Amino acid sequence: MSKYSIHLLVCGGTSCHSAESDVVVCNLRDEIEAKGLSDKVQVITTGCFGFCGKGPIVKVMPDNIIYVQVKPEDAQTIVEEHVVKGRKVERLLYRDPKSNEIIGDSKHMSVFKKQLRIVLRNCGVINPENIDEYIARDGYQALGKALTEMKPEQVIKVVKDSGQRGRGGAGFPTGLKWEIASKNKADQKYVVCNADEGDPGAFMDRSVLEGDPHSVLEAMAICGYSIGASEGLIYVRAEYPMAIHRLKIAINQAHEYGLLGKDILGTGFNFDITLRYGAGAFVCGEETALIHSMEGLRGEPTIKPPFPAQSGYLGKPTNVNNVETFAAIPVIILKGAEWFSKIGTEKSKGTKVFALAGKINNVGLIEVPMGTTLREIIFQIGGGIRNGKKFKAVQTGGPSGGCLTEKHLDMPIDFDNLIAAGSMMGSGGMIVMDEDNCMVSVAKFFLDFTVDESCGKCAPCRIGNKRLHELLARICDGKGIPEDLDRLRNMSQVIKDTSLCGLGQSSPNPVLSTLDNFMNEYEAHVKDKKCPAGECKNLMEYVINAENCVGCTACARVCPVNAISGQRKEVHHIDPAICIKCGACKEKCKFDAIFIR
Amino acid sequence: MSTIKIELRNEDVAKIKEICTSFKNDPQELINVLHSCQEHFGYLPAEVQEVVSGELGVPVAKVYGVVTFYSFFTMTPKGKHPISICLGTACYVRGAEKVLDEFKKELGLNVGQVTKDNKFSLSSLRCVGACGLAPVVLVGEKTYGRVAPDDVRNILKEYE
Amino acid sequence: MSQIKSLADLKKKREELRTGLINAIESKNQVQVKVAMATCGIASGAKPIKEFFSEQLEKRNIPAVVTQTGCMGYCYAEPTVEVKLPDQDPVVYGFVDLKRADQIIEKYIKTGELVDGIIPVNYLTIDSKE
Amino acid sequence: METIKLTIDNKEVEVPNGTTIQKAAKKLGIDIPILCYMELKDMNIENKPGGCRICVVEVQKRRNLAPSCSTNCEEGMVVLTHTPRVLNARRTVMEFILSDHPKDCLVCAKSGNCELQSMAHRLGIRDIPGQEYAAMSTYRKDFSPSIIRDLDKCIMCRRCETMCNTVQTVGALSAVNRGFMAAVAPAFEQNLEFSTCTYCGQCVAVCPTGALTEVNHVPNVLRALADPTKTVIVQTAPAVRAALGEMFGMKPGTLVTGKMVTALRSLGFDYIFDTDFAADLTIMEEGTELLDRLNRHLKGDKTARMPILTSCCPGWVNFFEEYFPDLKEVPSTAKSPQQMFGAIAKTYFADKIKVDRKDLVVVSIMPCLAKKYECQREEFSTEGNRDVDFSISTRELGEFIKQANIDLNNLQEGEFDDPLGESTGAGVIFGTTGGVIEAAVRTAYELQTGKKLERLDFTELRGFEGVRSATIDFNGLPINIGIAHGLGNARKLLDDVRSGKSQFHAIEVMACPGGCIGGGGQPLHHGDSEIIKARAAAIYAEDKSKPIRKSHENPFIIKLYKEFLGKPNSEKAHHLLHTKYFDKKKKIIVKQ
Repeated sequence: MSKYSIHLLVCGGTSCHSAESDVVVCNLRDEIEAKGLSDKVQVITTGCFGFCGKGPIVKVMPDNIIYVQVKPEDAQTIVEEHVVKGRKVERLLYRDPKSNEIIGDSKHMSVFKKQLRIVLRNCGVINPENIDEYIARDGYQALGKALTEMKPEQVIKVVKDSGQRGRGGAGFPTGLKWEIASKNKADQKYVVCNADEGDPGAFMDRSVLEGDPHSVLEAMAICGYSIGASEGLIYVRAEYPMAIHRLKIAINQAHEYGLLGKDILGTGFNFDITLRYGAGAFVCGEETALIHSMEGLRGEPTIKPPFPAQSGYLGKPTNVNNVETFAAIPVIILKGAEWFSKIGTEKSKGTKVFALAGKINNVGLIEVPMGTTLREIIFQIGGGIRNGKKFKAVQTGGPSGGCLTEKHLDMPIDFDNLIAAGSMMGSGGMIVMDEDNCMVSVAKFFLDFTVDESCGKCAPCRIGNKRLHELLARICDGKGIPEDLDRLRNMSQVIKDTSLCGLGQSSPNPVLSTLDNFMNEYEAHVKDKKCPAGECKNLMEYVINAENCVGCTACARVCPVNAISGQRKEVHHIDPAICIKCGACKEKCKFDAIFIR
Repeated sequence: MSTIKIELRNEDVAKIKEICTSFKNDPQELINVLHSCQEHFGYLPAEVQEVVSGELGVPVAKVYGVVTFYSFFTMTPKGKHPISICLGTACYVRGAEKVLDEFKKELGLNVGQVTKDNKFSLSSLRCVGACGLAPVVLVGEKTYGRVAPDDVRNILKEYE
Repeated sequence: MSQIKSLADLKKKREELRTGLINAIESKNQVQVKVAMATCGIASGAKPIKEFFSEQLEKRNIPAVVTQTGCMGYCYAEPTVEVKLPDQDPVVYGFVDLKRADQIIEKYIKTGELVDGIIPVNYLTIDSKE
Repeated sequence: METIKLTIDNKEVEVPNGTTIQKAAKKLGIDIPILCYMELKDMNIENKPGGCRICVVEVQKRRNLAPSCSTNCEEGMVVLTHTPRVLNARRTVMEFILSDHPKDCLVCAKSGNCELQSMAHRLGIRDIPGQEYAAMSTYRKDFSPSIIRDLDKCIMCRRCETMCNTVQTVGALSAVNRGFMAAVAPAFEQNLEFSTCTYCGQCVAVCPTGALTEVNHVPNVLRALADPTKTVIVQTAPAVRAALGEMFGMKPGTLVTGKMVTALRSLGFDYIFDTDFAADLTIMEEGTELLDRLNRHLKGDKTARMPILTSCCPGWVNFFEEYFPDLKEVPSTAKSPQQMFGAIAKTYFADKIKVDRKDLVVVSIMPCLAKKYECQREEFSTEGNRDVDFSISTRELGEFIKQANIDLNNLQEGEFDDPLGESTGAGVIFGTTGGVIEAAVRTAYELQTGKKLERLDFTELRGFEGVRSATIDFNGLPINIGIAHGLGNARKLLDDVRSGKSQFHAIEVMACPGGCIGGGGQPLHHGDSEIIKARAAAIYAEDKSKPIRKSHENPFIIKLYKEFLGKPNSEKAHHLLHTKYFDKKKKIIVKQ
């Protein structure tokens, strides 16, 4: 069909682009034209290959050969050798870092396959509004298998053996949770899906609900069968109308097929699912708060024990799992515990979905096996830092997590390693920050969130976080004193130690982890009254460099507060007492004479 | 505290009762009922809460306690074009605060306020899940992605 | 829709759907276009893209099935569209605006010629053998 | 019962399963400080939000500190209550709480009686770091007829919310807002006046700080006393004498009737009377009404509604007017003793001493905050002149006495004045739950059967269980009696009345747990139900010591009917001593 017999795919991802991949493209095209091959060979720029450390990347199709670190001057060689003569250019081929073997065929390059999609197996593949597409891809087979071939305790055993831990944050073993709920006797039990994904910058659960709602419904029914519950509830954020819409369609379709409702697949098992909407309260991600919210009350957490598995929704045994946890269940049932437990690390099995965002090139939704390193995620899958800036930190676990740094990049990610590093898995938000982000401001931002979202029930969270935020704001304003840093730490530790629920117990993590990892930035704020990242307005000073200033008066004319003085053709001066740091002068100056100190 | 006095018309009361009935007047469904009421009225004035309280048998203080707990519920009407600036982390690190400041300046509003002509209201929200587009601004149903402070004036112009 | 009454029924249904779906597309030599339409996709303008494909493919007499799907994970490149030509591996295009959508139809779908904006697939699936 | 062994501060202790660390520690003599937690033992009242986090302790193998008030003991637990980590946490949390609390302790109504203040003192807080720039959560103040709310002082202990909702089922208060601005308030943060509040005052009774206090009417009383044109008379409710002593360091349950009379005389009241007298009068009216309805009922008169409900308690009256307006014909029409007293004082007594009612000021001393509202009800005044001008609480009286430099401990016992100061033991027991109905039985029995009662102590009607019932044999006629204290308990009985299931002939309701002795105007019990029980014991002791213990034998009551009222339930009695009730179900009112 195509008139071209050879395609040269050149990575146009941001990182490759900054390594002159655009010049590579031009040179390749010139070369092809020169050789008179324009009607046979086509050069295409693509999105990121996720191999930014080795960019620019050129892939030759249909040979499936990948060249790495291609320089503009290599274009000629590639065309002459490979395109014309059909010979691989050995020196540009990728070598396996372990065996040093040359790997030509990109299909065998594990580096391209950092991701493994279990939870996201159907996302972006099937039409979420059509149950048939789900069934065609083994949908509801796991439920069928559980109901007809397994006893409830066998289902629980498979989940236990798989080693899966809850993806909502704390990482409690899923199978154990089910077992506890199954052992508590009651006339009615409930299965609850926590879809109140509240971490700012996290959208894993939304994507699953929007892309593969049936996987969650199927898993809830399996859970219901194993613990002895006939009712399921999904607590979903009202801010997710699309997810709600698709869930409603999915529930209806499952009902029409008899995959929900009475006597499912002729086994006598009944299971129904209803939706409950959240209404914008982050704390409702905490399971006791979530249950109160579902009961029509303020979403305030209560002290555990009793755990929901003992006394949850309406006082009945209730099993609460989050979306991602559920979505993997059908695969675990179908493929077996052994298959699943082979993936991941010793104590954290399977894969984890992350929402990659912030100052990173490939913002997106990714799923990697547990044990993948931050470096692989950020610099390969994520395509590195935007605009070629320097990586500074990555925040995992949302407002409850911590900021990890350069030194954590090669740490395999799993539940325990993250906690040991002062952060947590959380639901899987991953926000990348670069050198322009002031870490004190970042900590302040997260506290701002916590202060907003604290339910107000317990004193340390209600008042303590407010005080933390105030102190951080003072430090950012340049009003901090060195003793404040000790106070910050003490307050943080006490809030962590005394708060009622997970929100307060983890809210100081951003402060503690930045104190641990970026003490120098804090000290710069309180001692030198400087913000190294240049983000804190009150700590910036606009200064005129006498060597560059020609006295053109442009800056003085644009200054809205007349802070700049100086005669024409003489060096100007900015009065820091008047300056409001609007930056207008710096923008106006044609001689690069104004800088920020 | 700011309460706006409105007169409920008979059909309004009937509508609230209908909503409550559709949830079987079950107090457990209070939040779902409030969602439906807010969808219908645009906000939840005191009078609506009073009727809901009566129908569900939940003390009105408790209804108000719930309304003020959840940020999704509001007791003040929104403007014709409600503007929401996402302040989720992804948007924040990409400069959403500066965008918000620009809106505040252009409209002369603080978060939670409505312009005198009821045209615009300003609010912030936490993550709409469109982090790939950060910073994100919503005007009504429409999403604006990768908004810079300089874009603010143009966005507002669309609604003039 | 009729109820599925047993696991055997469910398995039968799966097989019917698999062959049915594949046959429907293959036999008519149809092009399959999937538009990622999760919230971020829609926010980036996926809806008009989907409409464009539906309308234009029909208008240009190209037998095709245009469907929506969930998030493909490439948020930075929204709107994203996956195009599968008969007998070929699917190709994902990112940053699809109306202009690129037109190119995709005119070049890739009509002639098989690749278009800028391809997103290399970078993950394994549960069925991958490693 | 299953028991559990654990060690606290290296001491071993064995406790029943389900015991909290706090209580187990108490067994060992370890007094872990508690702030938000409150329990009224044997009254089924517990407030346990686990919110203040002052009571945290270290439990080995736990990551975080555990709140001892709400963490149950577990086998083999190792608890430490005063490690440096615990002490630092407790102090820091206290500093947090204080940083969001006004510092006007010197002039706060709760000063000296404030649990937060005591806690700050106990923890040795000397400084609140960063308070100079700490933002405070501030709210609008609310002055209702009975209660002042100053939410700036709210520490979110949730005790008032528990009392108002779980115990009283009034639902006027709820936690509102979120986070730093969270507080407990009525709907729309309106004034209590526009809420379903019954002014029972239980929120005030349990508030650990100055967030909820009573409206102070002492200045009005002082002004009246200073006015030479006014004759000022005072009536004291039965529960006051059993609690006032606590404010002067006396043991709970010390009766101070005589000293109180002397103190009131020193304060300058012209006549010192007793609400107990009016209680006897109430029994005459209410008892007669009961018998009338009962006998009509027994004859098959369908218009005679059973049961009859007592109506002495203004909080209770407010409650059924709000929640059970459809039953407003069921309670006795008899006014409360306070209002009967006022009505008689401003007619019969005013005539007797030849003072115009406008120049006669009636002050009541009440254990109650709802009485402040009750005396302001329109139906209880004549041409704008109230029957009872001012009602002050036991607490206010205590403060008043102190301000007048009177040392209650060293006063001589005084006697009430005649004619409205003479009372029987039946009048005294009005102050405790079960007392009104016991007093009514003593009289009704004799009036109905014409026989003399052998035994006056109806112990089957006494006690602290929330809902009690007993059948009294009226010489072969079994009379079923129900008793409820606490409005939540009352609601249960009322629901039965509404649905027609109730088998009672008479029901006594008192709004406050324990009855008036546990009233919202009493000296604060700080969560110790033993105090309330001691007051009850004192009341029964006073009853026992009275020479006359049946209302209808009170010679001044007999005289009053002879000279003035005629017969119980006569037309004149109806006019002066009975009232009617209103449908006060809240309509949709929103005031700016």
